[in-house]
Formats: sequence, structure tokens, C-alpha cells
Amino acid sequence: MEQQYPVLIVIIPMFTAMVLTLAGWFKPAVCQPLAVVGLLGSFLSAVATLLQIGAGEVISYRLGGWEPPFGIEYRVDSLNALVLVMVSLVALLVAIFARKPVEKELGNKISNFYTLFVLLVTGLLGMTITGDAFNLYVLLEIAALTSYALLAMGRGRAYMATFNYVILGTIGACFYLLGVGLLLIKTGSLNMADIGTILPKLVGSETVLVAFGFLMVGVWIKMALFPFHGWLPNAYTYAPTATSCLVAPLMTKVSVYIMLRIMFTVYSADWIFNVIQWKPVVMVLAVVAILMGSFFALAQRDIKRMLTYLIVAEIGYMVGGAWTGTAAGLTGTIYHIMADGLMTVCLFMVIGSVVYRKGKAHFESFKDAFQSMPWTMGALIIGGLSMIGVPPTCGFFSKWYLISGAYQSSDYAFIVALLISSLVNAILFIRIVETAFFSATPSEIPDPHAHHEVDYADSPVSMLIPMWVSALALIAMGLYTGEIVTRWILPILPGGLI
Amino acid sequence: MIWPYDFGLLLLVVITAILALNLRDLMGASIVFGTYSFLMCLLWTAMAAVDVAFTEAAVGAGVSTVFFIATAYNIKKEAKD
Amino acid sequence: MSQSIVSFTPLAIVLTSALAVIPISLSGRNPNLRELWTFLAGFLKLMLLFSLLEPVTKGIAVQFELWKVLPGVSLHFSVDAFGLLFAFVACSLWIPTSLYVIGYMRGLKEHAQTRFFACFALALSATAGVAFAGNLLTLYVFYEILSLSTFPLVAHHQDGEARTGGRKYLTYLLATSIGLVLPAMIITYQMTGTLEFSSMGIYGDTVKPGTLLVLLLLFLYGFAKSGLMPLHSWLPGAMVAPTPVSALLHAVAVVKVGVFCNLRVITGIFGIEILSKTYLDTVICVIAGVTVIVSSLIALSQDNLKRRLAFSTVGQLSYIILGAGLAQSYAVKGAMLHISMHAFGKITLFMCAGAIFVASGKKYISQMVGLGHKMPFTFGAFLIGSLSVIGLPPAGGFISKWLLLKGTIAAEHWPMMVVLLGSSLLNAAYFFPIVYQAFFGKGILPENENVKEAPLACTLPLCLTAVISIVLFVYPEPFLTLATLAVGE
Amino acid sequence: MEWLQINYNYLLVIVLLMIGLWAMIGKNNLVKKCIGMCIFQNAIIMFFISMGVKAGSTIPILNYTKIDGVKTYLTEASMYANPLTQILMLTAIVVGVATLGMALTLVQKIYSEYGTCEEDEILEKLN
Amino acid sequence: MKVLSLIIALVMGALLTVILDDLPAWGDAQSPANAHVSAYYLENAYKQTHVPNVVTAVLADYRGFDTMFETGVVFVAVIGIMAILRREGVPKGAKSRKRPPHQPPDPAITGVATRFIVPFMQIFGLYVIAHGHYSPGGGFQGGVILGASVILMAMTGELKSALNRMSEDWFIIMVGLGFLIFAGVGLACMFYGGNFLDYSALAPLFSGTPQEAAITARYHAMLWVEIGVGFTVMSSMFAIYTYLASDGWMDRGL
Repeated sequence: MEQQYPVLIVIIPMFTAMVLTLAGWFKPAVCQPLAVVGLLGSFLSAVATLLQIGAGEVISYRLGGWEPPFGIEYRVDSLNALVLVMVSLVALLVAIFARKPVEKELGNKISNFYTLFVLLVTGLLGMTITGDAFNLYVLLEIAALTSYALLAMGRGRAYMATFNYVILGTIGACFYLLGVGLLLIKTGSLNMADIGTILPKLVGSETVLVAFGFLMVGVWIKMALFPFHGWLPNAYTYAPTATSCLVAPLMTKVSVYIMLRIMFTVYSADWIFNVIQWKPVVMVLAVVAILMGSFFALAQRDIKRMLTYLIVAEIGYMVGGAWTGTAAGLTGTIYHIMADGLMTVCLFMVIGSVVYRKGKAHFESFKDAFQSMPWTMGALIIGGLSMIGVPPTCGFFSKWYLISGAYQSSDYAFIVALLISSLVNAILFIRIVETAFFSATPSEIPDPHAHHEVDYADSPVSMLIPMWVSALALIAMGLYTGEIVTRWILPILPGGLI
Repeated sequence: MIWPYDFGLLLLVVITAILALNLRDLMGASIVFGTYSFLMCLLWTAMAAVDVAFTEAAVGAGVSTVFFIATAYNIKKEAKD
Repeated sequence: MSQSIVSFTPLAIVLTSALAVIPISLSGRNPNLRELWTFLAGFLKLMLLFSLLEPVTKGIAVQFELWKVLPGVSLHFSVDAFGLLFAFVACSLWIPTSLYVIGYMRGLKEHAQTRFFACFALALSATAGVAFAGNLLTLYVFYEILSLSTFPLVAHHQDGEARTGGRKYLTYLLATSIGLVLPAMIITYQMTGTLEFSSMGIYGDTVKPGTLLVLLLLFLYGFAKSGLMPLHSWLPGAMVAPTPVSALLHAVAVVKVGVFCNLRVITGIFGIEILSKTYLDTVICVIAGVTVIVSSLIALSQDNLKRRLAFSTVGQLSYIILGAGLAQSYAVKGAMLHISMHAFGKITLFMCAGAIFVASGKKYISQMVGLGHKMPFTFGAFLIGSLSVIGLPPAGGFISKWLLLKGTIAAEHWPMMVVLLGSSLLNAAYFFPIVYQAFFGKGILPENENVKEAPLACTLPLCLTAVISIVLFVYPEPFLTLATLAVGE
Repeated sequence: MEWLQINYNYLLVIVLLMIGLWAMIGKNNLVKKCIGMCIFQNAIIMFFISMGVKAGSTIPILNYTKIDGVKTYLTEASMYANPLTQILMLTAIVVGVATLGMALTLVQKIYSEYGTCEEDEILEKLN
Repeated sequence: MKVLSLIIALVMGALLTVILDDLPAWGDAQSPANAHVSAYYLENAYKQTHVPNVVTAVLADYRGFDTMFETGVVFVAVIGIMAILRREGVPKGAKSRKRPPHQPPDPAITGVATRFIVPFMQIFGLYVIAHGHYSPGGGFQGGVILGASVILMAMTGELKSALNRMSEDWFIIMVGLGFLIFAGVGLACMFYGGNFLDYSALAPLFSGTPQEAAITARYHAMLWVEIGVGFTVMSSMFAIYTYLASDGWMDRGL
């Protein structure tokens, strides 16, 4: 049983999806509980896998029992084990959270929604865990197709936004496929680790270089790095609440993980930072992404849209951290993949419940929110602090490592960009909290204890629980930073870094 | 394989592709696209990839074309370019 | 410190008021019970502090490691004499302040008092945390918590003005701490691999003076709570807060925390020796000296009493930094002492301002002509407070300023001596007219005719603090000994 | 000419890739964008297939000879075309048609939303 | 926009043209792509699976996991398109008319022709599925042909006549079912103690020495897998067509 955990992570949600289709077509009510159960199962097996992995060792699971380069292989080291846990946890939380918003927004498509939801999670988990370049492509497409459908369920403007996403996403996926093809033609293998062993013999081959280019651009389009970010804000803004809660935190992070895989497992840190001289360019992209995301976020009145721009900025964090070429920076990126996943889901859930109560998420809808929905706002504050990077939330520590890395590789522009973006976050969240906290002037408040009389309409418990779990997870993760880094991240850092 | 024959086929493929993109009548474009797929599957048979050719004949030339036609039928409009 | 013991007491001290938040916010419907909690917490804190006095005076550092966050860095408390001194000031002033708050709040029927008290308590435990912080990270954490927990207090009135002030307050503090302190801290960690305070300084001799200068500036301005010019303008801006809050901000918690952080960094991270070796102490002196003079000059021109007090605070804080900058044991001792002396003096002044406002609704000095006869206690206390701030006997301020002067002489920093003396004159120049006008000024405003003293809850605490600052002149030992220990003679 | 004879397959792939990409980004009509998408994917499939071709090889279905009445299959790798790329492309084709279906669905939805499927018209309807 | 796209396309073209000379010559049997992994397949596929069509062997066994998710992709497409396109108020599985009824083209000729063709198409499709081990074809191709036969009915006659033969309920069930068959085979392997999709673990179900049994197991498991794929593809093609053609109203083919 123990050696089956890796595959269970993926196939449990997969089977859940099929059962959901068949059951949901006749009885939609059973969908959400089923989905929660399935995702819980996959979360538990992800945790079990993570705990199985000792320092720096790799679990290899042979699908179909064929030995690696010939069959498809699952390779789990603590890097993707961590990402797996994050993804399945976030998915589980959102699945619990989704019940009411889905009932409200997509009344008669509940079964479809949950099927796609679970399949999307399957795709993301599969992308994370697989060690086979082409298998990754197939799951990439599964994740992409499901997210198209989920985003397009948002009606109205969502259709056009999603169509653009379809076009760009397909370009991205095809570039990835093209890169894999170029690698295949030079190495004859599809297994990432196997390719990684063959590539060093091919130094100086333009094909390998161009392949790297295509892979990177493909992944960057998928993760909406500047200048490929055009599709993201619209697509996420007009999506249904539950969808954006799931897609926004996970899609981009998993793509970042794939970028790390390509950079450090398929290619090698030494090749990337010593043979080819791309670092300056990518750092510029990252810096621009951060600044642009932050400033566009400043301009938004709709909080959900603001958050989508913040996602663009966060992508800049992670790409920049990985490309500093320092151990600290890479640590920061890996840590931030998880931290940002949790923060984003927390904030999106908050916004989701505000939308659920007040209809939309403009600044105006936050008036007096502290009196009417205190718990939700509490979660908002924790999430916001983590975004700003206030200790002891985990946002602080990811910034800590990122800045350390940038300092070691003396990318001062990146440091400045990081600081500026956290200042912008500070301003943004101060604005929100202010509207939510102090919108009522004393004159409007008749007596000293007015806030006890203000109508109390906090979000339903089914939404509050996941929200607060994620919020507390932010703090817990911040406190356990030392543990996580020393036990799981440091052992798998590739050689050849500063 | 005989490469001039092959070469002619390639030219045809490119022509149909461009034609499919530049026909204003969507229905016509769909049909031309079907032709394009079919030429593709001929090419692949010539390259000894029978299964792929078979699939392309069924999926590409068959079903995708039908999908295009269905959409073109529901969108009763000429394309601007 | 030579030896050290591990004890929960520091944690307990930090937690008392933090935990007090829960019952306070729960008993929101019953004000008396709510304030009972506040006082209980306050006294408990004070008791615990006294229990720490005994080991610390023996020169034993009380350690407590709270949590390991990063390899090599942990959140931990380490109580030394300086920290204890500061904690004493903060906690002993908390009780009169909250007594005063009650009087003030109920006097004016303020809204959302529960929120107010909760944040108040939280701010105090943050202050204690800063006082006991054993390394830079801990200091930073509690510094941030303080900024956040005082934000609701500053913006308490919730009207446009208050909101602007609050926004300015939080933006300044967060921006500086994230934008300047964080990188400085990370760079320090990268260079030295540690963030623990040590009296020798942690940089060693390898670091180039240029780098040191940059880091110093980052730290000095990063802890913007200390109101060094040009990053001082949040302080007058925060004057929109209710008076007790200004009292808390200016005397007890916020600004003192800023100065405390600066002193900690100067003595614990850089170390006096390195500073004087690289002549960075002069930089500090210049920055502080300029702030002292300029702020005093601005204060002269203010008519709003609270604004004038605010600018005087800016000046007085720079005294403290100046003292540290002189890099000379007398001066440092004087600086540490000045934290407490100025605290008592300034809180008296603010309470007076508040009392005047409660009693007569007057904010502007020009409107206070002749009020002295109507409310003698208040203005008497005001006189004593201003004496203490100016640094004249018979008030505690005299001792600290005297030590500072001795420091300048011993360090032969003549320009700084001139600065000190000149600014004292300026202080006198902007305080005495108020008192004089109040007692001997002719032409009292008609609506002030039937003004009486503010309610007892307001008047009692300010008399209390005034008396304390006189007592401190006669009997400064408790603070003096602690300061002496801290300097380490 | 020599160079052309060696590389014409790859050249075709490149040409088709360019056409497809150009159509996907540059075309104004959404259906045309979809056609471009198909051409793009087809080109990549073409690329994989032509990388698997071996001169003088046959389809990857094993031949056998009767050696005294016993079927023995000939498993000489150079005899047969590369099966791996073909399998990958089978998958790619199906993925392509699925994506196409999704895209066309969206086109129809957009059409019923805005009454047109020309990008510029939609954009000006949007704001 | 047009210029930009042109530039991008040209850049990409240029990049690829540059590396042409670095690629192995076209049709080179010794190029790494043809040597490393694929050679192994050609040499061992028959030994290990007794399936002469190497493509089928690799598709359904060596890389069976890909194929399963490929089926998954089709599955996703159906569910997704249904979620987006299906109109509210169309009762489940029924064929209501929300739009004004339209006159279908007179089905006399096409209809009759279809009635002749469809049975042959379907038999051929089944043959392609079943014979995939020995000749080109397999689950996908056969499935698509079967689907096409139903689509043909819907195109020529009314959608109704097709939906009477395969109603919405049915194709949703079948889409799920096919995927379930495929994954179920994999799960069965796990229950028999092997890895997921490791068909040889099913050996105990078959007679013969362990090796032979394992080979037979692979052989049969592949057949099941292909059937599963066939189910899914067939019904999904028809489903997608139905939704697309009727624009989600479920009331008419073209």
C-alpha cells in the first residue's frame, strides 16, 4: 500500500470525477460531498507521500510497471511533494468553500462544475507529480481544458476573455510540445531525468538552446509572466467565484513549478547560468512584471481585479527568485510557491464571500464590513499582512529569502522592485481595511456600542471554516519556516547555484 | 519515397492552408480545411505513419470539419478577412 | 552580559496585556468590568516587572527563546537593564493613562470604546515585546505589531481628517520599516549570519565604512517612529487622535519605541566602538542636532497646543539619539534616562492638554488666556511638566539633560553642547508663555468664565505624573541604577 | 536545391507553423483563429511524424516470416518507422480536436452574446 | 495586431530555420529519436505483449497512462462544452423545442443513403476497434467512426432520430463509462498487487506459465482498454456535435 501513495494522489480525484458525472447527472445534490471526500483522499495521500520522503531522496513509481525511459514514471522528491500537498490542500479548502457560491451562481450546472473542478485538480496534481515530459503535456491540456470550461461558466464578458485564454493557452501548450519535440529529436527520450542525463553530452547544440527557449516561452505564457500576462486579469475577474478561488492560486503556481523542473531537472543550473546568458533579460521581465502588476493593481476599483494584477506581480517574484541563480533565491521561490498559493486562496475566498453577501466586490461593498462580517474581515487582514510581508506570516519569510538571494547575486533592481511591490500592497490593503473599518463616521453611529446593533451578516460557516484554515495556515507556515526549509527545500536544491 | 510527388503534395497543403484562412465564406473555409486535413493524412501515410493518418482522416478531416460546419451553420455571417 | 537565566517571565509580561484583549472585548457591554480587566492586567504586568528587577540588577540577563523561525534566527526575549528600564516606563505609565482614558472617554461619550481599549492593551504588549527583544527580528516583529495595533487608535474618530492622519501614520511607518529596515536587516544577516544584539556590535572590522554608513542611515530612518527629520511629519499628522492616544503615542509607546529601537541598533548592532572608530557617531549627532533645533523652531510657531507639544516631542526624541550619537558613557546614560524623564514630563503635558479640552473645549493656546485660575491643578501640573521637558530643577528632566551636557563636555563635542543649551532655551521659549498667559494673562474669553476643573479621573492622573516627575528629581535612583547598569560601568 | 531536398519536410513544418501562429494572433474572425489553431497543431504533429521517418522503412506493424510453419516476427528496429512519435501524435490529435470543440463552443457563445464573431466589433461592443 | 503577429511568426520561423542543419538528416534511421527508446519498443513489444501492431502496444500498454488521460481529455471536452453550451430549461435527456421549429432539409435522398451507409460504418468501426492489435486502428479511430455514423444520422435526418437511438442520458453515461472501463482495468491491476495499469498483474486470471499468462493478460487488457476508449470517443464525438450543431438547444441537427 505504501508504495501506491504517489499514484493514489492522482487517480483518487480522477475516479471521483467519473463517479461525479454518473451520479451528478441524476442527483446533483451528492456532488459536493463526493468531491470533498475525493479531494480529502488525495490530500491525505499527498501528505503520506511527503512524510515518506527522507532528505534528498526520490520516490520513483513505474506506471504499467515498465522501467523508466520506456514506461511513464512518477518521480516524487520533496519539491513536488510540497507542491502536491499545497495543491491538494487548496483544492480541498475550495471544494468545501464552493458549496454555497456554486448553488447561488451556477444553479443548474452543479454536477458539471464539480466534475470539471475535480478534473482540474487531477490535471494539476498530475502535472506536478509526473516525471515524463509528454505525460506532462497531456495533463497540461486536461488542466487547460477544464479551466477554460470553468472560467467560461462565468457568462457575459467571461466568454471573450476565455476565448483569448484558449488561444494563448494553446499557443503556450504547443510551444511546450514543440520544445519537447526538439528535445526528443536530439535525445530520443521523454523521461525528464533521462533527458537530464543525456543533455550534458550535447553542449553547444543550437537545437537544445532553441528547445529551451520554446519550453520557457510556453511555460511563461501559461503562468502569465509579463509580457504574456494579457489574458489573466479578464479571465479571472469574470469567472464564477468558486472557479477563480481554485484557478487563481493554483494554475500559475504549478506552471512556476514546471519552470523549475525544466530549468533544474531537464537542463542544469550550470548550463543555464554559465553557458547561456539569459539571466539579465529574464530578470528584467520579472522586475517589470512586479512593478507593472503592482501599479495596475493600484488603479483598480474592483478588488477581485486588483487581486488578479497582484497575481501577475507575484509571478514576477517567483520567476525572479528562480533566475537569481542563488540557493537562497531558489529557496525563496519554492517557499513562495506554497506561501502564495495559500495567500491567494485566502484572499480570493474573502472576496468570494463578500461577493456572496454584497453582490460585487467594489470598494463600496466593503463599507462597514467589519461590523457586518467581522470574521471574514479578520481573514482578510491576515491575508493582507501576508501579502505585505509582515512577520510572522509566511509572506515575510518568502520575501526574506528572495531578497537574500537577490542580494547575493547583486540584482538590486529586483530587491527594489520587491520592496516597492510590498509597499503598494500595503497601501492597497490599508485602503480596503480603512473602508471596511472606519467607513462609518461617529455622527452616523448613535451610541457608544453601535457596532453591536449593526446587522450581523457574516458569511456562512461552510465558507468561514476554509477561509480561516487558510488564514491560520499562513501563520503556521510562517512559524515553521525553519523546519520546512531545512527539512524539505534545502536537500533538493540543485548543484551549480551560488 | 518519390520526393517530387511528395513535394507537390506539400505545396498543395500550404495552398489549402492559406486558402482556408482567406476564404470569406466560413462554410467554404471549413470544407477547404477538411481538404487540408485530408492532404495531411495522405502525407503521413506516405511517411509510414498509418495510425496517425487513420486518426487524422477520421478526426481531422472528419469530425473537426463537421464541427466547423456546425459552427459556421449557426453563425450565418461572412468573415471580414 | 556574563551569565543568564531562562525564565517565562518576559513572555508572561508580554502576554498579560495581549491576553487581556480577550476578556476586554468580551465584556464590551459592561464598561466597568471591561476597565477592571485593563487595570488587573496593568498591575499584574508591573508585579512581574518587579520580579525581574532583582536578577537584572545583579547583572544577569533573563532569556527566553520563544520560537525558532529561520536557521540561526529565533524569536527570543532577553531582558537587560536598558530593556527593563524602558519596560518600567511603559508599564508604569499605562495605569495612569488608562485611568485618564476612562475619564476622557466617558467625559466625551466616545464611540467604540471596547475597540479602543483592546487595541490599547495590544499596543502595550507590543511595546513590552520591543523592550525585551533579544534580536533584531524579534524587535522588528513587535515593532510592526505596534504600528498595526495603534492604527485604529489614531484613526479612532473615523472622520475624514482622522482617516487621512491614520493613513499617513500607517503608510509612513510601514513604508519605512519594510522599505528600509527589512533590506538592512537582511543585508546584515547575509554579512554576519546573526541578528543577536551584542554590546561589541556584530559587524566586526571587515565591513567597509561606506556600507556601514548606508546601513546606519537605513536603520536610523527605518525606525521612523523616532521622528527624525525629514520623516517626522506623521507625528503632527497623528495629532487628530484622541488626546489619551496622543499621550500614549508620544510618551509611552510609539515614539519611545522608535528611539529605543535606534538606541538598540546603535549600541547592540553597530556598537559604540565601531561607530566612534569610523566617525559615524558624528553623522548621528549631526542628524539629531539638526532635528532638535529645527523642530524647536517649528514648535515656536504653532498655536494648536497639541501640535506644539508634538514638535517638542520630535525635538526631545532627537536629544536621546544625540546622546547615543555622542558615543560617551555619560551621554548614553543620559539618553536612556531621558527616555523615562521625558516620558513622565510629556505625558503630563498631554494629559493637561486633554483636560483643558475636556473642561473648556479649547485647542488653541491663544484661547487659553487666564484659564489658569479656573483650573489651577491642571496648569500647575502643566508648569511642572514643562519644567521637566525643558530640563530645569525641580523636575526629573534636569538630571538627564545634565548627564547629556556632561557627556558633550567629556566628549568635547562643543557644537553639540551649544545645540543642547540653545534648544533648552527654545523649549523654555515655547512653554513658559503658555503658563504665563494662563495665570497672569488679561482678557479671559467670555465663554471660559464658568470653566471648572476636568473630572477627577482626568485631573488625578496628571497630578500623579507631575508629582512623579518631581519625585524623580529627588530620587532618580531606580532609573539611574538601571541606566548605569545598561551602560555597563 | 540539395539542401532543399534534405530539409523540405521541416521547411513545410516551419511554414505551416508560421501560418498557424500568424492566423491565431493576427486574424480578426474568431473562426479563422480556430482554423489557424488547427493548422498550428497539425504542423507540430507533422514535425513529430517527420522526425520519426526512417529511409526505406515500413509501417510499424511487425512483419513475420514462416520458418517451417512457425510464425516468427521480425523485430529489426531499422525496418520499421518510429512508433513512439506516432503514439504521441495520436494523443496530440485527440487533444487538438477537444480544444477545437471548446474553442468553437466559445465562438458560438460569443456570437449569441454579441451577434458577431469579429474581434474588433466585439471589442467595441465591450466598451 | 496583424503586423505584430507577422513579426512573431517570422521570428519563430527564423529560429527554427537556423537550427535545421543541427537536426539529424531527415529519414536517418540512427538519429537519437529513432534509436534510444523507440528501438526498444520495436524490438521488445511483441515479446512482451504479443501485439504485432507496435503502435497499439505502446499506446495501450507502455504509455497506457497517457492514453488514459487522452480519453480524459475527450471526457473533459464533453463535460465542459455541455457546461458552457447547454441551455437552461432543456430538460435532461429530452428533446424540447425552445426555438421556433424549422423545416429540416427533405431527407428523402440523404436519409435513404444514410440508412444504407450507417450499418456498414458501424460494423467497420467495431472491426477497427477489435482488430487494432493486428492492423492500423484501435479505440480512437473506431470510436470516431462509430461516432461519425451517429453524427451522419443527425446531419441528414433530424437530430431527434439520432437522439432516439442515443439519448443525452446515454451518451453522458457512456462517456463516463468508457473512461471508467479504462481506469477500472488499471485499478484491477492494483487490486492484484501490481502498479496502476500494470496489466501483467492480471496474470492469475489467465492460464499458462507465469510469463505466458502475463503476456496474455497484457493482450486482453489492451483489448478492454481499446473498447473503453471506443466507448468514450464515440459518444463524446456525438455529444460535442449535438451541442455544437443545436447551439445547446438539443432540438435539431444542421
